[in-house]
Amino acid sequence: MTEDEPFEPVPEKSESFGAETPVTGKSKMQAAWSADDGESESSAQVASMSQGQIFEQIYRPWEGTLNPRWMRNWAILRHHLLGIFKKGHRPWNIPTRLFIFFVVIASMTDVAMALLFGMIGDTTLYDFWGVNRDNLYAHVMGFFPRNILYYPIVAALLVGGMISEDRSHGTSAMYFSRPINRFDYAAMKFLSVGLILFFIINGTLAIYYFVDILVMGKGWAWIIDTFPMFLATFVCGIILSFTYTSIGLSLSSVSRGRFFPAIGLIAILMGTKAMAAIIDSLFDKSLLYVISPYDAVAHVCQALIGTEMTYDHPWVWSLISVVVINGLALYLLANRVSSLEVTRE
Amino acid sequence: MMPDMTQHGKAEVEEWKPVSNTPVILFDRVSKTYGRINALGGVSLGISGGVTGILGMNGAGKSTLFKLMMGKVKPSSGAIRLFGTDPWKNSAPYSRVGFVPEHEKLYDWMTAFDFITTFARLHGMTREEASKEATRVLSFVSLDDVMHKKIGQFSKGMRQRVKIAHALVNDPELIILDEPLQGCDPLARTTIMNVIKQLGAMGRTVLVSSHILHEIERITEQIVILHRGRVLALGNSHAIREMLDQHPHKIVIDCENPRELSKDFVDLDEVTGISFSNPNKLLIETKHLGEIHKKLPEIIVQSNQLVTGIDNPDDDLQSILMYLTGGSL
Amino acid sequence: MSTKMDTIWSKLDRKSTAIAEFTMRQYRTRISTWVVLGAATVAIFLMLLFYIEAMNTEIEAIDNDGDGLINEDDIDWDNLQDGVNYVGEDDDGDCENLDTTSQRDGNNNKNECDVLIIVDTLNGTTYIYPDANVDEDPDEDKYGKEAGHRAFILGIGKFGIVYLLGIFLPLFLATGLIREEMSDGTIHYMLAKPIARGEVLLYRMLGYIGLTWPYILGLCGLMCLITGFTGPGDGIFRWSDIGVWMTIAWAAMLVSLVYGTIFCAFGIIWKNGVILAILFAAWELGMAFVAILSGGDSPIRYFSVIGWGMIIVDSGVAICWPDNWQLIQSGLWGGGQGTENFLGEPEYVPLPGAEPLDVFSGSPNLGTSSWLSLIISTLVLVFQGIMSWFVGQSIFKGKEVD
Amino acid sequence: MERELIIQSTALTKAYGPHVALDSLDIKIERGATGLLGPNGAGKSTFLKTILGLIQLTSGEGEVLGYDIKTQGEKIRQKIGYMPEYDALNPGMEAIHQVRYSGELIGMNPSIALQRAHQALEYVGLGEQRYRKVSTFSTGMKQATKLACALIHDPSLIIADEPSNGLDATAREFMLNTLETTVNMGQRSVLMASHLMDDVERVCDNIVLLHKGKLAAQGKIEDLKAIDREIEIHVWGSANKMEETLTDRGMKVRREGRVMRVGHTGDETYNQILQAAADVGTQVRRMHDHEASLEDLFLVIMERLGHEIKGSEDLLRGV
Repeated sequence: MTEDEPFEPVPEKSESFGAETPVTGKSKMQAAWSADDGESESSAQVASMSQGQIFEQIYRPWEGTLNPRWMRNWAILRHHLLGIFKKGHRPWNIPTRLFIFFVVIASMTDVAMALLFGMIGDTTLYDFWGVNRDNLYAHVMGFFPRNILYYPIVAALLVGGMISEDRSHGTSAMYFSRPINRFDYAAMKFLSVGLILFFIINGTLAIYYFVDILVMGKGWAWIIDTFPMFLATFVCGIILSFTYTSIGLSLSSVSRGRFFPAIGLIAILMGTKAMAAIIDSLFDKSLLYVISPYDAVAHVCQALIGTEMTYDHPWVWSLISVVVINGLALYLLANRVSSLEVTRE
Repeated sequence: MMPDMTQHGKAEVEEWKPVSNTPVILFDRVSKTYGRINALGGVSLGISGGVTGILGMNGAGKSTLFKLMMGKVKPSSGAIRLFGTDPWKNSAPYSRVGFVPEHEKLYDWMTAFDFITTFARLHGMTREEASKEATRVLSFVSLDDVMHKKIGQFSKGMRQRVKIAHALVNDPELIILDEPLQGCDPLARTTIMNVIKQLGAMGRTVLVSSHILHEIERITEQIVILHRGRVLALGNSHAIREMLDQHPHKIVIDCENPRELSKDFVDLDEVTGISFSNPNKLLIETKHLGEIHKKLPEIIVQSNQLVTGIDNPDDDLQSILMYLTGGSL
Repeated sequence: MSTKMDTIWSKLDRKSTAIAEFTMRQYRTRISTWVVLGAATVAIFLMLLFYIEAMNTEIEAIDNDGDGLINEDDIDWDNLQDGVNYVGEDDDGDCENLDTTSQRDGNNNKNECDVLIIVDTLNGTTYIYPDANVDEDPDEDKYGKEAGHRAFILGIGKFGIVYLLGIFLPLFLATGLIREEMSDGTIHYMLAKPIARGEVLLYRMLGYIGLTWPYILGLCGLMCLITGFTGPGDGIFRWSDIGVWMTIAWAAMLVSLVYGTIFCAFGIIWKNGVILAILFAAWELGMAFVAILSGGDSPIRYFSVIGWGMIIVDSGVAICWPDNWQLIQSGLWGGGQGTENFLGEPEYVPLPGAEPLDVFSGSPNLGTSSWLSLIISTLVLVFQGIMSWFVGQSIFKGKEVD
Repeated sequence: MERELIIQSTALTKAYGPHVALDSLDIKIERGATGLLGPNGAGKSTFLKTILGLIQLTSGEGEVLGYDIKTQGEKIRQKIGYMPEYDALNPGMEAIHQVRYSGELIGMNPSIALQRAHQALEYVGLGEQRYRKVSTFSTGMKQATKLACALIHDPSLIIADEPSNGLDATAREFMLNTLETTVNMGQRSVLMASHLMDDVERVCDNIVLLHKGKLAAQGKIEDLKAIDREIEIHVWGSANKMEETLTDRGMKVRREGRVMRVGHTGDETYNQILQAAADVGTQVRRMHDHEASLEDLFLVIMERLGHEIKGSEDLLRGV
């Protein structure tokens, strides 16, 4: 026992207080001392606690008009989109932001290559990288690495906590106790993920196309020639973002964790693709590709852009498949969002 | 008196024996820091027997204290002993411990009975023993009529009782309850308080933490006060109050004629001050509350005055906490 | 009953089965478990449909030698005996009818009207030298069905079951075994009991195995039955496939156990352990491709889990289908018709099914007998599992749980 | 203050399948502070969701702030500040932005919302900590942030679900003070659900007590309290003997530990008690008229309804 005890050890038995306290167990309190040997830096503990603040608490009323529905929705959208760049909005985690940055850079390799070889004037290599039908298709729908390493992973990271985190943090209460209906909520969440994907895919596509025009000094004839292709590819980018978003968000709405939707999305995209590829290589039948969201979209895009078809079945089947997959996902999403609890689950 | 602090309990569960002649819980100069935050700084205490309330504000170190006891976190320095054994990386002492965590989460998909039997088997019971014990503890917390219902259907109070029951299944000597009353309605609260008191009466060592001081007052008078990671006081709350000599005790007596009544007190040595805060109140200040109170009924009866109230306005946990923490309440 | 047995069983029955049973019931109550298992089953059976259709479709016969007759001289790859590398039988007798001995023994191996197969041990290439007009017009349907059947089993077995199932089941089911309890706060109930954390991890894994192993066994058993009855062959059931399916199931079970333990440990280490798990899965995907496509030649696969799983399957194939490599080679040779490439080497037109079978087959290549490599790779996987449990439990032990 | 009704409902019923969560409630809530009480699972949260216009009623009608709860849910939610019971904050966001965003969700302009967020956080006592992340907050600060989120648009009615849950004495005191200030100074109404009767008693004038989806009591707290006079004493030493002595002298004694309640039969009771204490030699540390607290009231009402809640079976949600 040290010298600077703040109080005396309590006697072993509290007999002095004869009253039969509710506690009738053998009340023994031993070894009651504050064992500061005087060496530890006791100063470290003093400053932190906020003492009861002395300030005048004044209720300030606010008389203002509230904006209509579309402004509220804009606020949700802004909250999610700006969170990628700025503090004070939805805090996307660092790995997600870094990966988005990486993907934006990495998906512009074709821009860099086209520029490089265009500048050097190496026509063979420029033809290999420059804007043409196949390269436009490849910018959006190329499987390796874009649709295995870039876009699906971005979609998985974005979609992971989108709705499920609202469920686990209880922030869904913040939306639904305010004048925001479930449709708006789901639609804005959808739009935010879709837009981020759209900006990554179609943004870089547009850069690719227009940089080629500007730097290479392409003429009107070339532009008239290629612009329909570019538009078709642009539409393909939208279909791709839409499909990934709808599958991912529906997974996010059924789960409470952040990881099930992410793994689920990757599993669906890669698993169906792998299955179809096994069947294709074994029996030379491409039909199973209709269940793979990536391949269904790719097939439709091949038809739209007009590149060589790599699938044997008619592309309309893939179109139907794209519609069905999106329909199912959106149905699941709508169904789950309408049954979201107001409080934390 | 002090147990052997060099002992590192590495023994198997079956071979593990509590060290005799030590307090059930012993903290020796335990500190715990999280990064730069000092959660506990040099806490020493020993507790055996009875119900003990752990008090302190949010962030005072209560939950860190419990986590250290339950081997969830490692002390930055110092030694912790449960029945004389270090609980970090050694779960052997928990065969004699029942722990009720603060978390509300329970396995909603299980029935109360299944939940308790499953966790009873982790104490090394066979299926038969486990189901026998489960039935016993569930009736102890009076949930025997619903024990085959899913926990997900239970209300908060019932869930708390399930948690308490699960902690009691091994007939523990030490029961630790972290905020057992939080979120319960008054009915459930009364039931749980009675259960806790009963456990104390059975001679178990029970630790209870709560934010609500008067709840603790209703359960026990044996308290530990933590503040900013330090033990400020420990023992019987009234005894602690008595030790706080620098704050004279106040006795307020409601009567018709306080000035008249005060004359009987002026002569007493123990009285350090008398004042009249209000025409019908007599305020006596003293450093020896017990002495005054011993004489008080006699004096009043002899004075023939109608006294309608006696109060020690600062002999409660709220005041103790306030005095000890330097008025930050 | 000896009391010793009694105590061992009842001791186990207390803690281990309590947690394992609890874990399995927890799985049972989660919808996600059923979604994952259901989706996997549906996917496998969807692929099975394509297989059944292929098995019931006649492969069009081609007149490979252009003599107007079809399939008149089939490949006799099933004549292979161990150590004998000449096979082939002149079914239509057009070799026997040749006049001179030198014509009848074009490959100069002193055997008339046979096929000489030489394996170059340096680069593993197989050369096929037939005597004239031997096995020159094989039966495409017979060959294609057999090869297609084997390729399906290996393709679905190696990639579908051992890799995809083996990695996605643990990804969904094992990553959260401890982590989810930690983030829910329910781990406090388990850790406040007189049980070591390493044991908790072990028994949780036991519960995980209790769910996944029967599932894998059931799935493989069902597949074995269906393909065994549907597949080509003279008998009513293809008995030799059973061994291959057994090794596929065994590999998938071991692989999912090792992945499960690793992912569970990732979950303990970091709250975003899934990211580590996905990175690891990507590495394993690469290794799966290396192991499958290199046919068992690449030593880098030893630094993976899936590589050893593939060795188990390859050993099983080597044991149960000893004629498999010859089936591939003769199919790739396809009767010897084809053109010469610019190096002067013949490029044969392969028979249907030969190429996929070639892709999905491999050899254990451990330099030992097939049985020994089966045992070695099993031991390696078990060792990997034990090591990851050990690492996981020592991290778990020192983990501060909030 | 005029007796203006902010919430009224007639025969409000909500059933989930066969389970009736709210059973024809006729509730009238006046301006000011009202406590919403009831045992766990009595239907409080369902009632709150109903008045937020979030769930479809099975039958009955209701009005909140003059808007119909069936059709004008969106209008109602613009006028209400809701403070949920559980965590409802994104731990990765700074308090100020969290509050600002909650204002934007109501429909405030971003710049105005930011300005109001500063005010609201100042008001709930988080002026200093407003740029800190929510994840670093203590329970009390989180509760205060939630309150700031609810107050940002200056709602006419604040619904606080368990506002003092998990708070220590300081934070609780502050929270209750803030709610009181909001009612008294800001002239706003507060509907507060809580299990801590002391808190309700401090802040609220009126209560609504639900039990198993039915209205068990509503009205002013004072009117509802039964007046059954008892003298409460805290004794110190020889409690058993004291109890015996008091009983022997013909007094009604209820005892729990060192606390006893003695039936009040007249002013002489005080002296009788003290006389007994003097005779026994026990110390009477406290003696005062026992005023029934809201908690007693709650327990009494529950006891009256108690024929139905003997077993825990009846307390089960659902079923």
